[in-house]
Amino acid sequence: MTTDAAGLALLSLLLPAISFLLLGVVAPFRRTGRPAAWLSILFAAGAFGAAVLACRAQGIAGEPTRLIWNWLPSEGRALATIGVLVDADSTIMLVLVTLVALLVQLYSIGYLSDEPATALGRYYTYQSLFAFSMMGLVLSPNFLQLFMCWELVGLCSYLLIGFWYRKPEAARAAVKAFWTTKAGDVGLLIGIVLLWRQAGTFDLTDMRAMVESGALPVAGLSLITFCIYLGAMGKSAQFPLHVWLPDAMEGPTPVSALIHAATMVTAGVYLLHRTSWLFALTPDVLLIVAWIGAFTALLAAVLACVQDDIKRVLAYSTVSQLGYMMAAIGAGLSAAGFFHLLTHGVFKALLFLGAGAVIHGVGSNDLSRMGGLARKMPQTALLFIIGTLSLAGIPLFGGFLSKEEILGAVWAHGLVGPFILLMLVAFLTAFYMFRVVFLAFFAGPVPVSVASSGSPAHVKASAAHDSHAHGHSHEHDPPATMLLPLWTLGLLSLAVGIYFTLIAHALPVGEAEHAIEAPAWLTPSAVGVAVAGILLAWLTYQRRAIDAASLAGMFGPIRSAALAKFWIDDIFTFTFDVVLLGFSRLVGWVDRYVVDGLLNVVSAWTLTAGDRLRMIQTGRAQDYVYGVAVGLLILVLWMRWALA
Amino acid sequence: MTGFPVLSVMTWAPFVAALIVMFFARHKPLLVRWVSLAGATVSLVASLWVYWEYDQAVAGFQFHETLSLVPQLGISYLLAVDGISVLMCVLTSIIIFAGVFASWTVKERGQEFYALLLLLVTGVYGVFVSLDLFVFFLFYEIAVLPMYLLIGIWGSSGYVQPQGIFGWAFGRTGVGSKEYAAMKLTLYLLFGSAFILVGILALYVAGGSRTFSFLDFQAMTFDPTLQSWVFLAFYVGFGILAGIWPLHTWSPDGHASAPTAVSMLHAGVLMKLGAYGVVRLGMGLLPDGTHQWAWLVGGIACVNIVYGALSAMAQKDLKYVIAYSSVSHMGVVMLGAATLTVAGLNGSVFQMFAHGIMTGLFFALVGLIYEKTHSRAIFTMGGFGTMMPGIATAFTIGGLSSLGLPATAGFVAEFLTFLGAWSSDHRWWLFPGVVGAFLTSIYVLRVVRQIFWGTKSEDPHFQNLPDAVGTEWVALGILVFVLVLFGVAPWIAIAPVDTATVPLLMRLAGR
Amino acid sequence: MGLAHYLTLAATLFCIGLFGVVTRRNTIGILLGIELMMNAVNINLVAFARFSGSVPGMVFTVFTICVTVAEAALGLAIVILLFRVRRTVSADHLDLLKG
Amino acid sequence: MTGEVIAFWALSAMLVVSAFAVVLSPNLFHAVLWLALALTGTAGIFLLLDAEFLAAVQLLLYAGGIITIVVFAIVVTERLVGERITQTNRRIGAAAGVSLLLLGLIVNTLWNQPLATVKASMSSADLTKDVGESVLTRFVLPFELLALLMLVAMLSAIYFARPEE
Repeated sequence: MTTDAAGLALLSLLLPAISFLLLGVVAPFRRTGRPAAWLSILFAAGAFGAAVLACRAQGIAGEPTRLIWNWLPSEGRALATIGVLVDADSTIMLVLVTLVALLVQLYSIGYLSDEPATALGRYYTYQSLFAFSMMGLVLSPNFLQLFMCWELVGLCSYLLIGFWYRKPEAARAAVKAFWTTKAGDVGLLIGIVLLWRQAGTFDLTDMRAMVESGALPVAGLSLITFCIYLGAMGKSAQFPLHVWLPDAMEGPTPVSALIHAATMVTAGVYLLHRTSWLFALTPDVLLIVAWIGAFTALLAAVLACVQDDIKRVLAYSTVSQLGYMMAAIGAGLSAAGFFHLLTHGVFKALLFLGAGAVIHGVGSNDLSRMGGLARKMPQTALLFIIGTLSLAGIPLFGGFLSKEEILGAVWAHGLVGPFILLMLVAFLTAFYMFRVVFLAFFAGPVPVSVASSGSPAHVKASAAHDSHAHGHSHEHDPPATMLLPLWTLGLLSLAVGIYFTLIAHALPVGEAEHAIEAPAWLTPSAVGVAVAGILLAWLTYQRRAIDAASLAGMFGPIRSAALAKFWIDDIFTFTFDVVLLGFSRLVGWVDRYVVDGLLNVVSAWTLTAGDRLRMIQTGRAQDYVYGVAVGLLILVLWMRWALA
Repeated sequence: MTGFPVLSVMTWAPFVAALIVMFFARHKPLLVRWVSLAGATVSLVASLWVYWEYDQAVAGFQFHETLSLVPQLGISYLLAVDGISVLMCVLTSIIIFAGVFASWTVKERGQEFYALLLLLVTGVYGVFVSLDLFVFFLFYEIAVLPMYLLIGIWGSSGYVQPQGIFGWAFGRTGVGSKEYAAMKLTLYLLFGSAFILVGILALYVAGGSRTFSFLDFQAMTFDPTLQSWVFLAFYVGFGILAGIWPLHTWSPDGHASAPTAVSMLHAGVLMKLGAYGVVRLGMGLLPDGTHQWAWLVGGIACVNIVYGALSAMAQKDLKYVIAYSSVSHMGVVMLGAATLTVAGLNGSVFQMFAHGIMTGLFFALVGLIYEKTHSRAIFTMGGFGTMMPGIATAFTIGGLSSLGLPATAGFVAEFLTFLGAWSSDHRWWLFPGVVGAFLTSIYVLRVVRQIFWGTKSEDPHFQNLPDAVGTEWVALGILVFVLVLFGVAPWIAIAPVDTATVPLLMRLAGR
Repeated sequence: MGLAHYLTLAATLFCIGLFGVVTRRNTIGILLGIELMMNAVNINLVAFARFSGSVPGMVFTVFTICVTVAEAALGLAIVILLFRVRRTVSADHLDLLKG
Repeated sequence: MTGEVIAFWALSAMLVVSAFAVVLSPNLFHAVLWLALALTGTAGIFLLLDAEFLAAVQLLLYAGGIITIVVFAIVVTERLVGERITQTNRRIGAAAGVSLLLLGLIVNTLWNQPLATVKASMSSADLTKDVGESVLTRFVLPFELLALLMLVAMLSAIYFARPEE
């Protein structure tokens, strides 16, 4: 039974790999564009099917199974292995990954219909590679494979953000994403190396057995888990390494949906969930995780409130939700974080794809160019609102229970500070998401004097939006290839929400004994703040009962700070441009002009000494005779003395 | 034991090809290339055959060939390979095979160019397979000397603005010209080989002046004081070739001035000779010396890694970036060796291989880019990705390997080295190593972004540039394939290497 | 008259000749100095031969005299050639013996 | 006995004086004449050493041959015989010092050695005959080579000094 699950998971893993190889190596086929795309989709569908079957075979209670092969032999043993580790968590995650990957690939056919064939082929090559890497990460039985896939998804992220590589901003964002996550990966790498030294293995199963039997030395473990957390911090965009995620929106929107919302960015959360038994040994690190998570959630939520780019709002909301998940893990209930990861994966992908449909229609990311779209693209609007309600944590929708669980866990763990922060975030989340909903789909933008968007073009555009005067837009619901994924995700989101709100009332995954004794007031108050947020957004942006400008004025300093992204990007830019590049220039200069300079000085001295010595060579035979005479004299003198 | 002298065939095939090229191919450029290719192919086949037939269960030195040369002095022609040299021979074969293709377009004096190139390769093979230290040294010199002509004649010159307190010396020595680079490289390496010769002779004398055989020396135990300074002599001598700081400055100038195939061979293979020498002679013969100086080797290696990466970041010339990245990566090689752990040493040898391939790829690419754009100034380029997607892809893969991305050979090497570093007596070595990998990601991707991404350069010279064509693809394809293959399936390299490193380290531990 | 007397005489002549070779400015003058030195050598050879009673010493003197003459003839030919080419016989101007 | 002593000292004095004149005479032509005198004196010394044949060779080759050639060379190179250019260069003092020091050392060495004071008795009375025999028997090969050398020297001298085309 379980071996079946492992075999199916392996099959699921290999399908995108084959697709990648086919597309990557057979360049003429890749350049055909659409056929290549459909091939990739076909393999993704196969992977999804296999994943679902694997998940069913494994079930929730099935014994974890490993299929591993020797990868790095050393001293007659396997220093490292590769393979798949199949258990409830990994199969569920696998289903999510394959599902979103499949839907996004399908969606991209429509979204990228204008791209040239070669670019489309390239896009699907990257997509296949990403699917493979992400699944490898999910299924990895050891830290090494996990790290390898971790890096590979980072690579795919880099490549896909830079898909429109001719755009300087995209090129910038791509390397920024790579470097920032790589900085975290440095920590992860160190952590893995240290852990290997401590445990003698990379294998998760073996290591877990060691932890449970108490064989793993705890001394120094805090450093290790903190290093591992650094990796998660980079990948899952935790403060202060969150700066790359908003910029990553330069990539195509389906990419944002897949990589920067549903799957890759959650890898950090998944990693911490996967190794929660290890982190449990180091509560001090968990405390850091919780606080940073909660802080990140709040920071990102504040930032999301001032964005005018629809994708950036979603990006910050992703950061914020990742903070939520991290807080749950920090509170010791990683299952809640994982659960939120799953639901978030679904509804955030929905939101991004919905936003993609809007962008595709309007031809712009800018909220001020949208408005009243609900009439023109009703299906999109409906689905987007489902996603928004899920995100806001309204009962009957996807995010409700997972969010409750997190809040409950944090409260139960006695983390009052983070709890307050998270409640605040819940309010802000509802507010900024409904700000988007109202601005984009209903009322239209605030016509005047919002400090940041005062340009005449914007005003004109917003004033004229009713008459379809602006742009080349075709503002209607997208074609079927795009709508189908949207509906799938929307219904799934709704189904999950209804199931868990009305039927299950509990976590589907993880240890059942982790029953959270959440206080009774929690649910009403959480829903209450969310509703308050929605109300505020409605009053401000729909009814215009509250002037947006004066609302903004109330938070003057915070607002201007948020518009400057709290100067975090500036600090990074400064560190990079001035400190790092400056230092490197210094080193380069020292190498050329001091280290090498010294060598040249030695060389120059040799040349000069040669020139001086050459003076003796007058070229006149007489002088040489004189030299011979002097030499003879010295010889005779020496003989006299030596022989005396 | 006896039988077909495959190692000799592998070693001398390029030499024979060089002779044929020199004497029978005058004014026939295409024949020159085909003969060279044939020579390289014979070596490639022979080295792959050796790899295939190498018995991993038996381990140790295999494929012995013995021929007494000067019995009075104990000099003999003694060839054999172990797991490390097998891999190095394969590396050499791949690089020269690709190098022949990469120099297909050499126009000026092609005949002499190929002859010298092949002569050099014979020297490289000889070093990897010789067990007689005298012959080893002869081959070593053969490998070093043709470089002078290759750079001096076919190289390219640049300009370096004299600055700083030592600026006066720059004009005097002609910094920037290819003649300067060739002379600097040759003098530096010969300076190093003097140390090596002294070390070898010291061992010879201490061993009773009867034999130059590595195997005989291995059976002896030398006085610790002797070991100490002989190890140092080997370290400095070979280390110069391996680009150890601060004796590395020949490398950027030399590699930047050298023609494509020469850079490929030099950075790809010759620098490995240095590291190989330290491992084979230093660690293999002088256990006490190794233990005594491991801290120095590792410490300098850490400087190399970080310093090389930072220097690379500061460069504006594409070739210099690659050359400094070599300095940085050779630091990883030396670091792995200095850890004196199985993982570290495996990583070191693997990095020799990985870096050889990746830097060969890089120099081949830089050569192509230069050929098409006639420029190496990074910051004047931009947006080439549209015009040369193939080159861009290969460059990106090379860069990813360089920064240690998994599924490329660079990752396995660096990771093993890091494991070794943390297991060694000097744990802090891990951190410079990891930081170096991070810095590498910065300068490599910065270069990729500048050259291939972004808006297209307005420069009229940079319009309608062609992508790689014909033979160029062969060189790129081989190198990319090997790079990825060894990253995905590292066991094919690690398994034989392990058979050599484990006994070596056991000998070291049991001194 | 012992051997030492003859040798001393020869040494004196030799040193005078050396002085001439080093100080003369005219190339022909240098040749004259060389002739003096060769002469001193010949005296040495003959004296040694005579005082040790060996005939080969004498024979060698014959040889050296011949060689000296050949050298002188050639040297003067070179001087004449030099004069033709450079229009001078001053040794100070003949400084091509350097790298 | 006394005749030899007187002759030796007289010849020595003549040689030294004429040698000095050779190197110091400002007129090159005079110097050549002084050299002729010195070479003749040397022939006298040879006679004192019972080498009559050598004395004859000395007179014929040197005093006859060389002096003629040198005079010829001077005539060719110095259009005005006895032209007054400075004949000595700036190194005169140092050269004198070196020469004197060298002489002193040699003399000092010589007189500290146990050197023969009486001439050895020759095996036969006729030294010239002995020399002739040796040259044509034991040293015949060097002798022939010498002949060759002379020929080469002659030819090259003619070649060098040939008229310009």
